[in-house]
Amino acid sequence: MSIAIVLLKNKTVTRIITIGFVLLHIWLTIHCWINLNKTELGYFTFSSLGVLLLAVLSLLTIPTVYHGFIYAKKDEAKKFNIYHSALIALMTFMTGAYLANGMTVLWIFVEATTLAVAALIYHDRSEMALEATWKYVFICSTGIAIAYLGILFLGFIYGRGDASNLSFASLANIINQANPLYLKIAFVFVLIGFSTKMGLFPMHTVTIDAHSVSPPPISALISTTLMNVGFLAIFRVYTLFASSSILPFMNSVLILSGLLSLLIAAGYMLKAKHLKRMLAYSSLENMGLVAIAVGAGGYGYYAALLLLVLHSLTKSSLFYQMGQLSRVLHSFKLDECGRYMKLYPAGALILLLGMICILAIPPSGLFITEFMIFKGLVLKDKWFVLIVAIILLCFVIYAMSTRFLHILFSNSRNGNDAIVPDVINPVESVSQFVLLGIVFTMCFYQPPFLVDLINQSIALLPK
Amino acid sequence: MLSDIEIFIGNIKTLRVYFNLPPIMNAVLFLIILFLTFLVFFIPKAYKYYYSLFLLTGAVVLSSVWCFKVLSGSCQVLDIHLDLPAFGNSFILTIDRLSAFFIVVVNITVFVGMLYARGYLKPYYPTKNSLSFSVHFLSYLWLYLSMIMVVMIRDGLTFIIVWEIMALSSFLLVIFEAEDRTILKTGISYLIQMHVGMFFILIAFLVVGKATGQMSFDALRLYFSNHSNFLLFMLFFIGFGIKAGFIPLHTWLPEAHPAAPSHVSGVMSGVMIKMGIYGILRVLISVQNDLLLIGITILVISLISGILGVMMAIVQHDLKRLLAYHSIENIGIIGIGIGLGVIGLATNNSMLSLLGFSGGLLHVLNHSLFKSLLFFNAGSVYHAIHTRNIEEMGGLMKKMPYTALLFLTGSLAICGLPPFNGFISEYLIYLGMFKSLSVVNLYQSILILGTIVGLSLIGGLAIFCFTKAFGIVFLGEPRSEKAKTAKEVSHDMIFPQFITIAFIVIIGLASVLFVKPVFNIISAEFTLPDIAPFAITSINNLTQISLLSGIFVITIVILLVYRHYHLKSRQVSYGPTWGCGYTAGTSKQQYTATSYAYNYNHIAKPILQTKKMMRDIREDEIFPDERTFKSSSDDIFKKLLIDKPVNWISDLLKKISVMQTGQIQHYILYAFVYMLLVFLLTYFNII
Amino acid sequence: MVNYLIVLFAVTLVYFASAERLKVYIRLVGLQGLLLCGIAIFELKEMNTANLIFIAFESLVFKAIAIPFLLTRIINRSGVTKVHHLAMPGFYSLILSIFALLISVILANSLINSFVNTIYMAIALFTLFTGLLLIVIHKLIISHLIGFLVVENAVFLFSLAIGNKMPMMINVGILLDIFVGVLILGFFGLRLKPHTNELTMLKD
Amino acid sequence: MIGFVLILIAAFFFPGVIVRAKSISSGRKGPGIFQPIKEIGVLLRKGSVFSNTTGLIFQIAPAISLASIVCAMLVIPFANHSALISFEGDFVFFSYLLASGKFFAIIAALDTGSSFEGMGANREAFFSMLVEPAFFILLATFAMFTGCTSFSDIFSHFFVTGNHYVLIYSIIGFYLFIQIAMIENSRLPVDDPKTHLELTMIHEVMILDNSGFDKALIHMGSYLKFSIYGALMYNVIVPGGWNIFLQIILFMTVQIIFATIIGLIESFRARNKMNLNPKFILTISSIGWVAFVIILILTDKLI
Repeated sequence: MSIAIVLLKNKTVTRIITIGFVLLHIWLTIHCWINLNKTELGYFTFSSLGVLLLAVLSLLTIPTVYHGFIYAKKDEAKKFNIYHSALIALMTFMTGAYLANGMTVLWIFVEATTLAVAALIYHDRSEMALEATWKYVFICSTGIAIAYLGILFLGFIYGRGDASNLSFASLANIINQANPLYLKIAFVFVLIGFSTKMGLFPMHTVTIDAHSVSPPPISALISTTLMNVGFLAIFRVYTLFASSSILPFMNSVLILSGLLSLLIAAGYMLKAKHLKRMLAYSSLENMGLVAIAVGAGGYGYYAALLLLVLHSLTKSSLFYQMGQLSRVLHSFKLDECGRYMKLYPAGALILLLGMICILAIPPSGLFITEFMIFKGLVLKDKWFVLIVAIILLCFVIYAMSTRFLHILFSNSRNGNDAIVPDVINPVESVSQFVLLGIVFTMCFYQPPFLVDLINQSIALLPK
Repeated sequence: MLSDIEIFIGNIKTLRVYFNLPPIMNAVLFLIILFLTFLVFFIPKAYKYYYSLFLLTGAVVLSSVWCFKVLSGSCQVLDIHLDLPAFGNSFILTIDRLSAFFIVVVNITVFVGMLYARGYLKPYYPTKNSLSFSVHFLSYLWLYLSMIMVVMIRDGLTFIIVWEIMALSSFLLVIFEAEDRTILKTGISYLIQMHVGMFFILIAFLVVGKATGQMSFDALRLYFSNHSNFLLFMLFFIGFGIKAGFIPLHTWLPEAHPAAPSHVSGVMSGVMIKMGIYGILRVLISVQNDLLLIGITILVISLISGILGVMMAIVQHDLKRLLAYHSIENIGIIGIGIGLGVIGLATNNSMLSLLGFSGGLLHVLNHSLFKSLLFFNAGSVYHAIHTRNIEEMGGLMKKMPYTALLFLTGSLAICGLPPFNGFISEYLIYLGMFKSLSVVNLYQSILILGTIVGLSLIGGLAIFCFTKAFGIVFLGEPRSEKAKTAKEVSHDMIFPQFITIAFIVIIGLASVLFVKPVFNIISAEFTLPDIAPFAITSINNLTQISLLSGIFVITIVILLVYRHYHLKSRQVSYGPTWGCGYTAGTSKQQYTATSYAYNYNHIAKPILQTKKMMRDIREDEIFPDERTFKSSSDDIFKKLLIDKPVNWISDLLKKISVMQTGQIQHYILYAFVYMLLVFLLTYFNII
Repeated sequence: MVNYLIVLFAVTLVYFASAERLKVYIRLVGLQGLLLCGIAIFELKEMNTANLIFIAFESLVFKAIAIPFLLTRIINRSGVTKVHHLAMPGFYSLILSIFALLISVILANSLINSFVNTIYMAIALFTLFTGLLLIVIHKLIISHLIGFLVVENAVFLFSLAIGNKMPMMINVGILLDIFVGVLILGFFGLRLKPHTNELTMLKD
Repeated sequence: MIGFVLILIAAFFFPGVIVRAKSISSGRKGPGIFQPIKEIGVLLRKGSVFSNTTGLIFQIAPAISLASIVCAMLVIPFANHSALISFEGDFVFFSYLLASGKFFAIIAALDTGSSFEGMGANREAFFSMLVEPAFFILLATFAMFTGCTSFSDIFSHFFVTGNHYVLIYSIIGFYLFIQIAMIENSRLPVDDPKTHLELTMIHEVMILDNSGFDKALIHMGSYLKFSIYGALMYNVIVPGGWNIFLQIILFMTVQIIFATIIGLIESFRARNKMNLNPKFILTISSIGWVAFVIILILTDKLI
């Protein structure tokens, strides 16, 4: 389908095809949902975790495509088509990654996403875009190579001809008689490798660079669903090894990288000058929280998945808003932004609500997850982690709220009084309101189907 | 006294028949109000105020009905289940007497504040857009709703959520004039400190949850019965104390109150910080051992807060800042009452407990009244002359007589002078201390005598401070052009305050009416043995006080009337103030706020670190040119507790951000280093 | 026979650390391709022929011919011949690579496994480390590329180690090869100015 | 009731006695005992002059402060005849009532907008703030000693406890009451009413602008205050339960002695330096603490 777009030179056709794809995708999601835990085409299983993230993806496809149309309106047909074909490809690959039931297949799809993302980051053909793309591709492929080594180590412990695609089901049986050192190495490699995608320390760097140039709707995808892909990969391996003796090791490694991510995020946010980069760092912070949550175990698992979902919704809506903000203020530099409250009230409201959401201040649904993480930590008596995390979170809140609120209310330092904002119809922001609305509701009430999905996905893990 | 209370209740029971809603109706009405609040975004700008006023009135009436039900004893505890089909988990609002009392306190002030807001917000309509008004009103409504929910919710998680909603909405209210960067900064630091407090409470609850398996105030009793009480209580105390503003946890308070619009700072300082007190009381109800230690801790901290609070207040030049510091002082007084109560519990001195707790609780009500009143008037002054600096005011009493009289009443009340309400609560605390002096042992008697001294000192300092505030602001000659051209504010800012005044005077003159329910609450919440005799005697004392205050007022009236006719018959002439022969005095020669506090600063300098900014006259200067003098005092606690560590850590964190060098090899290096780190940690069995 | 090849391979790696000229690097890359091809043929005898041929062909075409060719073009375009801008003198890089060798041997020794030939393991780890080292201690983009190619070879070697057990692995590895060869070299290698070393517009 | 009347009577001659004592000790004949009262009469007959700066506060303040003092008299007992109105903790009310009177006096002074009177107001507020604790400590020790918390009960139980060391204690109480009275009425050594320079005055400078009726009220107030403290002292040193006439005579003698003491002090010692006053007042509070320790011994809490 995406190839078709590249071939066709017509914009409207592209639009139609894209919308068709969205509908298809939604249908696929529903299909997967209906026959949960079935295997199709040999390589795909509709596991509950995959379906959960898939649902998030297809929820986000609609606004992404919508804002994509608005964003790429002025581009000429070729660019427009490349953009959309890459977008569709990206979504397809991510879907594949979600549903893959074998390590290898998953890996292939992850690698493929890199290609698609590269095409999308490079959308505006500037020097910076080139640099960002180069870095992204290079680091990602290195990371992926490392991850591949991790998978190979899995292969070593496995080492039999049959079921050579390392499907999780077949691996699960033989984990116990494996040499723990292998498992440890495999896990560390996989963690480092996929941290490029998940945007977790140590390989978080490129995602952030990618954010500062990529089109807002794409950033929305990169920092939400793509990160989910990375998390999924790591989490699959984690679930696989959880039954073995190295569970504590994995937990501490995850907590380590989570804390480091928090630290780095807090450090950068205190100095961030570029709005989208700051949001990227907040993704880093949230992923750090996810890692800590998984490391905490117990309540943490549930919290991690819920956090993942809610963070996807919030962050994506914020990034869509960034798109509109750039149309109003013509800049992402914090010094050049200001008085947004006056220039585009609806957007300002989005920023305000989004800030409250992403900072996990009640009544944001993220607060519930944060709360459960702390609960998990307390139950495991990980006081040190708890305190450090809390302190860092306070600094994150300080940094982020300061910047956001200055954009909303006070005049910009460099004075953006001259600019003429193009008028945006508040209707364009409705989707963001809806997403944030969902997040706020989650604080008081999580729908049963969601709870079921999450519980099923963490059913294998030790309580 | 029980019989009296029976009668008292009897009177109310007759009223009760009017408000008999079926329980489900309560929930439904409440929820309807909750959801209607969000519609404020779609109301046209001009009507937003009336819409939210309408909603607020509805909520106030509803909650007052509940309080009536509980306080009138028709039902000990009122449970309201807010379970919706949509919401799986049902919130339960539990109203016992304590909650009911606090709801009453909240209702009065918030309602008056809303009425006052109409006049106060008028000038902002042209400049601000509709959204900011929607946000403002929505936050105001939610501040109110969250406050009454805070006192009604027992479940830990839900409590924390509404607790934080309260902080959030008040934050949004504070930054109403956020175009001003300083106000925005203040608001943010306020938000952060509230968040820190929330974390303390959260951890405390988690500890309880870990030990008992359920996180709620009801589980506390279970926890306290078999764990050390002091540590957990201190966790709660810090969490709630940040909200209440005990020194040294007060640092947000003198910043946030001046920044906020006056009706908001009135509500915040009047009732919102009392939520901290509520929390402490709610925890104290279930504390079982370590009582003496806890009581002494509270007492000492409160004494420090009281004395330092008013000491810092005296040297402030910003009117609202001054009032903010006075809130700290009054929180101190409340804390003294509570601390004494706890000590009473510890030593089975139920009389001390009764008087201490009731004094504290009644002072909560009183302070909410006069402090909001004072803040409203400070707002009116700000409206009239657009500055908060006392040194630029003066002579305003002639320009704005109503405001001046209201402010005067507030000042008298806050100084705890009869015949106003402040005296009653302080009297109860004094009485408790004096009565127990002869029965307690050596150490406690020393402690109590120290408290008496501290309390009397606080009283004296308060008088010092408010003679200064009132005298410099409203009396004498205008000290600036702004003050010369001041006008009285519009009536819709004046009249609402008379509701508050009415309460102040009634509590002052007919204190029994209010003290009895308070006694009721205390004896019901903290099961105190055989307190009936003490209660009765205290009630009699209060009647005597009312009598004497009545005589006082009457004497004044008689004297004034007599004076009036006396002066009629004599000839009365007017002239300039006696200037010791020097007749060409200007308004600059008056006593200023600084000079008024001069000799006080002399002895208070070591604590307050007042800084003077001036140039001395050199010898070779024959004709000295113009000189300026400026003095300021900064909050030592803020410097030590907030600024220094925060700057330190944030500098540390900023150093990290060199990592994003933009060079690929470094990025790969991180992976290397991380691998190495993990390897080493594993090798040395750290993880 | 296989072991000789592998040892030879290791030698090339050490040479990498000491070499200064890009031409040498490229030759080394090509040589490694050849070696890998040989190793593959000898190692995977008992695999079905088609797959074997495919793998051999792949490693020959891509690793030994296509990639060096592309690299040469890049160098000719940009006209850089020497690997200046070392982050540290070559001497140290040599020492580091020796260390890497030792570490990988020790590690491999502790990872003895019935399915895997330990020498494979050791050399593969060594290759991996060398590749990463190349990336870390060089500033030039082109050197980063070469470092990455070495990592590629490491992966390939690894997959060969268990190749006859699960050919799927090798194919996937090859997929990576193609992906990198085509995308990174063909697209960016030609588009970026590879002699530049300050791609540092994006940083905080 | 009887206490109330006696205090009123005492107030009539109290200031006269002071003046007389001073003049005799300085070798003059001096005016009659009732001269000050006559002056008040004169003031009452006169008209009033008001400053243009002043407003409502200035007009009502004197009346309020006098009213506060009069009401304060109501709780003062006489020996074991309890006061008109007596309840637990009435001395708290007593001191706060006086304080509210003082509050108005101070803001009235500030109302004139004169620098002198501002100064006086400031000093008045400052010193009375400092003296507040001393009074409370003293009363607290009384309460500890007798176990009662109202003037009437305290003084009726004061000597009942057969402990003979109580005399030491009553002397200390007497001394403290004198000092407190001095400060409250701003006499020497804290303040010199007869000083000629506004800069060194405290109380006098506050009322520079008052005239006629208001001034009369203020004077009455201060005279009443004197006799109130006199009554307190009497209660401290003279046991109740003696013959009533004897008591009345003793009461008057105590008042006269008090007045003479004031007169003598004022004629034989100089005023403190203004910035030494705080220290001086704090010494009184510390003596109060000494009294507290003595009580601890008397009540066998401190063995």
